[in-house]
Amino acid sequence: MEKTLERFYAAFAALGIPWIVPQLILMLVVASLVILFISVSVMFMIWWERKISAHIQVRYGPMRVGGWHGWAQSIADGIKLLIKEDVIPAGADKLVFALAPMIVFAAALAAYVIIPFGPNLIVRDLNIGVLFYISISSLTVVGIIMAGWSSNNKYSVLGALRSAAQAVSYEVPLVVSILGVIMTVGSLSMIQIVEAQQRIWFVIPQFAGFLIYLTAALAECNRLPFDIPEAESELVAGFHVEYSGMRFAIFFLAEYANMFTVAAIATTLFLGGWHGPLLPPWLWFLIKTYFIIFVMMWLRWTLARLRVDQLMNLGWKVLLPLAFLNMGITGLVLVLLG
Amino acid sequence: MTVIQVVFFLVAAFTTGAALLVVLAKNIVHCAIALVFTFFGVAALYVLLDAEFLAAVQVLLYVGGITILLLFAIMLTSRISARGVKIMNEQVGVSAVVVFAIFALMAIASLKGLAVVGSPPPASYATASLGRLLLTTYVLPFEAVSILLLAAMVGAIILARREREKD
Amino acid sequence: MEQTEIIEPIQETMEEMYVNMGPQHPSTHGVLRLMLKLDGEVVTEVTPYIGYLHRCHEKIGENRIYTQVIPYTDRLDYLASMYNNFGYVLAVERLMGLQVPERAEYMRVILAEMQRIASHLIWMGTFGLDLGNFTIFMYCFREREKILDLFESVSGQRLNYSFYRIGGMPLDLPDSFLTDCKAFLEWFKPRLPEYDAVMTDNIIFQKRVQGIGKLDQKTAIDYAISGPMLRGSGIKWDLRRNDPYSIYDRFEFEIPVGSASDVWDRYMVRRLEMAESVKIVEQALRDLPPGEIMGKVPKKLKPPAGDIYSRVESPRGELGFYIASDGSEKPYRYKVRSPAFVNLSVLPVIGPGHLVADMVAILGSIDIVLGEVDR
Amino acid sequence: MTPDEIIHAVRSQFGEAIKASEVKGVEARVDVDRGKSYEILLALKGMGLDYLNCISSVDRIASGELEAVYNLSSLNEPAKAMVRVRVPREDPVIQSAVAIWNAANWHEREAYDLMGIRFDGHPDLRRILTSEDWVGHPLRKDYQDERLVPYEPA
Repeated sequence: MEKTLERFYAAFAALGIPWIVPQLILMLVVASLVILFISVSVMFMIWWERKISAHIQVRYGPMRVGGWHGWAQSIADGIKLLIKEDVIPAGADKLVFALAPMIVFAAALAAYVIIPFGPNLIVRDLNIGVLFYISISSLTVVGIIMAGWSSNNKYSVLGALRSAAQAVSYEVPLVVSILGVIMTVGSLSMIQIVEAQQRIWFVIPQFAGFLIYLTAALAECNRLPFDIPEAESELVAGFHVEYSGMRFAIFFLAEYANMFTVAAIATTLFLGGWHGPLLPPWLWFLIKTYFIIFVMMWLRWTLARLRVDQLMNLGWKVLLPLAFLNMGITGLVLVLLG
Repeated sequence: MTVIQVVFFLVAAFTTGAALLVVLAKNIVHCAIALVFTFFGVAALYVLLDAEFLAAVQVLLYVGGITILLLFAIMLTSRISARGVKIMNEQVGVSAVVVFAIFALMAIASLKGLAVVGSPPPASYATASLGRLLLTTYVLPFEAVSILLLAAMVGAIILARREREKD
Repeated sequence: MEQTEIIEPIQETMEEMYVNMGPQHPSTHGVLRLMLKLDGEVVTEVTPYIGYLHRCHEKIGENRIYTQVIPYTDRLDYLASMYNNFGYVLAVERLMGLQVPERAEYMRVILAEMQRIASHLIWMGTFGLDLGNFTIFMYCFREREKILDLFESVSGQRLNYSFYRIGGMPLDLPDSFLTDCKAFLEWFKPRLPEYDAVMTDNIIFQKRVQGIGKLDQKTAIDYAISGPMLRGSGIKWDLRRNDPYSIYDRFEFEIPVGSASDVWDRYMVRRLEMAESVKIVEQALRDLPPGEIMGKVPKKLKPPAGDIYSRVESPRGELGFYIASDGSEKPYRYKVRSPAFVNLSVLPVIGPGHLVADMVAILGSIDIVLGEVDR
Repeated sequence: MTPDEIIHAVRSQFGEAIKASEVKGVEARVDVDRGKSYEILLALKGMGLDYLNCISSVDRIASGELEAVYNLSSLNEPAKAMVRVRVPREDPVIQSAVAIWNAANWHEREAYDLMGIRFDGHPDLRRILTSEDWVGHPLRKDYQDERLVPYEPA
């Protein structure tokens, strides 16, 4: 890997092209790969979700497009969304309206920088690792508020405000819940966190943290039972009620991309990342991640939606104290064990 | 010009442009959104300075917290967001003088290479060493600031509660 | 001075916002418009605007002969068409003093109670949708489909049956009906605990519906609330028992009532009523006598001059028909007292003070069908 | 109370205002004068008929009158009552019963909307089923609408 890169740079240097050109090319290639991965993975997840929900609800789900169990349904839907008319509501703030899905998607995309798919399969092992994800995911909220406000629709403003309140409240228990892991490892770096789990996955010593993280993560992703920002029976669809076609597709893409990120981080922090016998590391990582995604889907199709005040109570009065308790106990144990 | 310099100028231009938009935009929501970009640009500058932790905290607190609160406040008072905001008022002259004075001070300071902060920065900004410093060498100021923030928070809650009781 | 007026002083209280819920909204179960006055997310005032489906059903009725009205009654509460037929033919029979053969009475009760189960199933499913539980919807529709299959085998229709006739029933039950219906009931009974597992016992669902939309007994009577809503408020009042019509006095069944008068109680009343309906159908199937299905009815129906108010317990409450006859072939005046119309009128009382999300649950618990509200 | 007792009580209390009375099964039927309709309904409620089932409106065009029919019952006993009030078509005003039962609210709005009976003292007498700008009262026998095609049986 290293050698190929060096040869790649050397080839350009020999031609007298400045060093920045191969680097830019490399960046573009990596970014394209990530986008490609996101698109394929999201399409698969959407199809999967439809199949899972269908089987939970004693139906079949998509069965036609593409032949085998409608595997191409998401592709067909994606194409349909892309060729739809681009509608911007008359009273909307056009610039902000157009910018909002881009910001949401950019935040979702940026989070992939730190996901360790395998020992060498990481875009950049940042020093600040997990913290990077936490900070970049707060950008999503800005995008959602922009979308809600610029649509010039009361339902979308309500949805955006709910979403912001929810994301801000649940970020706190989310961060505190993973502190236990970080304290144990003594590093924020994703690679180091995974390597520290060679012998035992953190889900065992940090089970409480894992549960709190999963709950808060569901809320971060705006999924049932925490899909209050989108609650279709109350707010019709929340912040993206005015979006259609391509722009809607981007929101949708970002939503599922976020879901993957959240699950991937859970895998890294609690489920031992790429560790596992026999199969190649990247496969192990994907299996664990998709398992968590499956759990999230399972919950979605089984539970009812919380009310907005219950959601806040759960976040501040239950999850946060529990997370702090978990952190305190972890610290105590670490000190006692030396 | 090195790559870093190119990137620096791009980021600086972006940040300054966004900052100008904050004060010049007619619509207050646009101002707030521009503020998000300004903070983000500043975070990028931190990254260029190898202060990754600071950058992450900048985004987390300023983008994810403070501007969201700002936007919240703006949206809950719908009458502001609907109408345009006058950018200039009679204090233009005074503020211009003050702003120029501050700018001159900072420009001179940075041109002369004066270290504004007393000691030279530590070699590594790695998060671990930063944390260690905060809890050893700088523990007193750190705790003092924490208590200050706590007091401010308690005060804010009490003020908000009292107003509600009046209703 | 002009320059300081950048922003007008903001009022101390937060501004109130008006939000139109509907006429196109997924939770209004049709084209109902609710004008919500919101303080933040708390509803301070609810004003229902109805009539989007108004077709002057009663005027149509006045221009049809008595038999021809039956198909129109199907379209009132289109989720319980059998019951609308039942209520209407019963009113005309009472006005004319007609006798209905035994077998027809049993058939009526069987179909009507099956219809009640189907209607409550739809309600349960859509109520789940309102609260974000999608799976229960599919479960309920699976069972309802089977009931519709049975109805189709009887009447040839799946939704608007027009199957009751003044004085009896038009067709006898098909040969397979008895076994099919029994098989369905056997299959359906274990499904009820399944709903409990998905909905009733779910702690999130319970927290969502308990303690909201309280309707005390005094208000309920003042607003003439009927059906499961009234029973949810703890009043043991069921026309099948308290003002028996047809042959309901021959069956044994419980009348479930609530105690906390909230949305949860209304939910539980309907959930338990399904089991009671199963009991009634089982008894009726057991006792179903052979014989005639159509009574002695004159060729031309001309009720004597006079008027009558006749009521039945439809799945939604007291379904009343006021018919004034002038001795001709057509009703002189024909008025429907639809339960959903009356029950909806209490929404401005029980709605305010709740969050928007609770509004959805409260509206769902009223169980409106706009075809009946708007007529 | 049995229907006979109800009729007896109402007759002794209001006398002249009761134009006609009849007993049908458990139902007491009284035709009352419109000037006293409110008081009679209030008295009936006092007798335990506290549940207002329905208010129907009938166009008695032959005698040039409109009729409002109140159906009352009780949740404690089988007794029922039907109160009929006739008003001239030129001046179709009845005292509103909303002060007695809130249930009367929407029924009266409906009667006003479709039949044109005005209820004096109603807190919010607006059209309810037809649109706000509708002209006329569709359930009246002489209502004309060019869009309304008369039905002719074959």
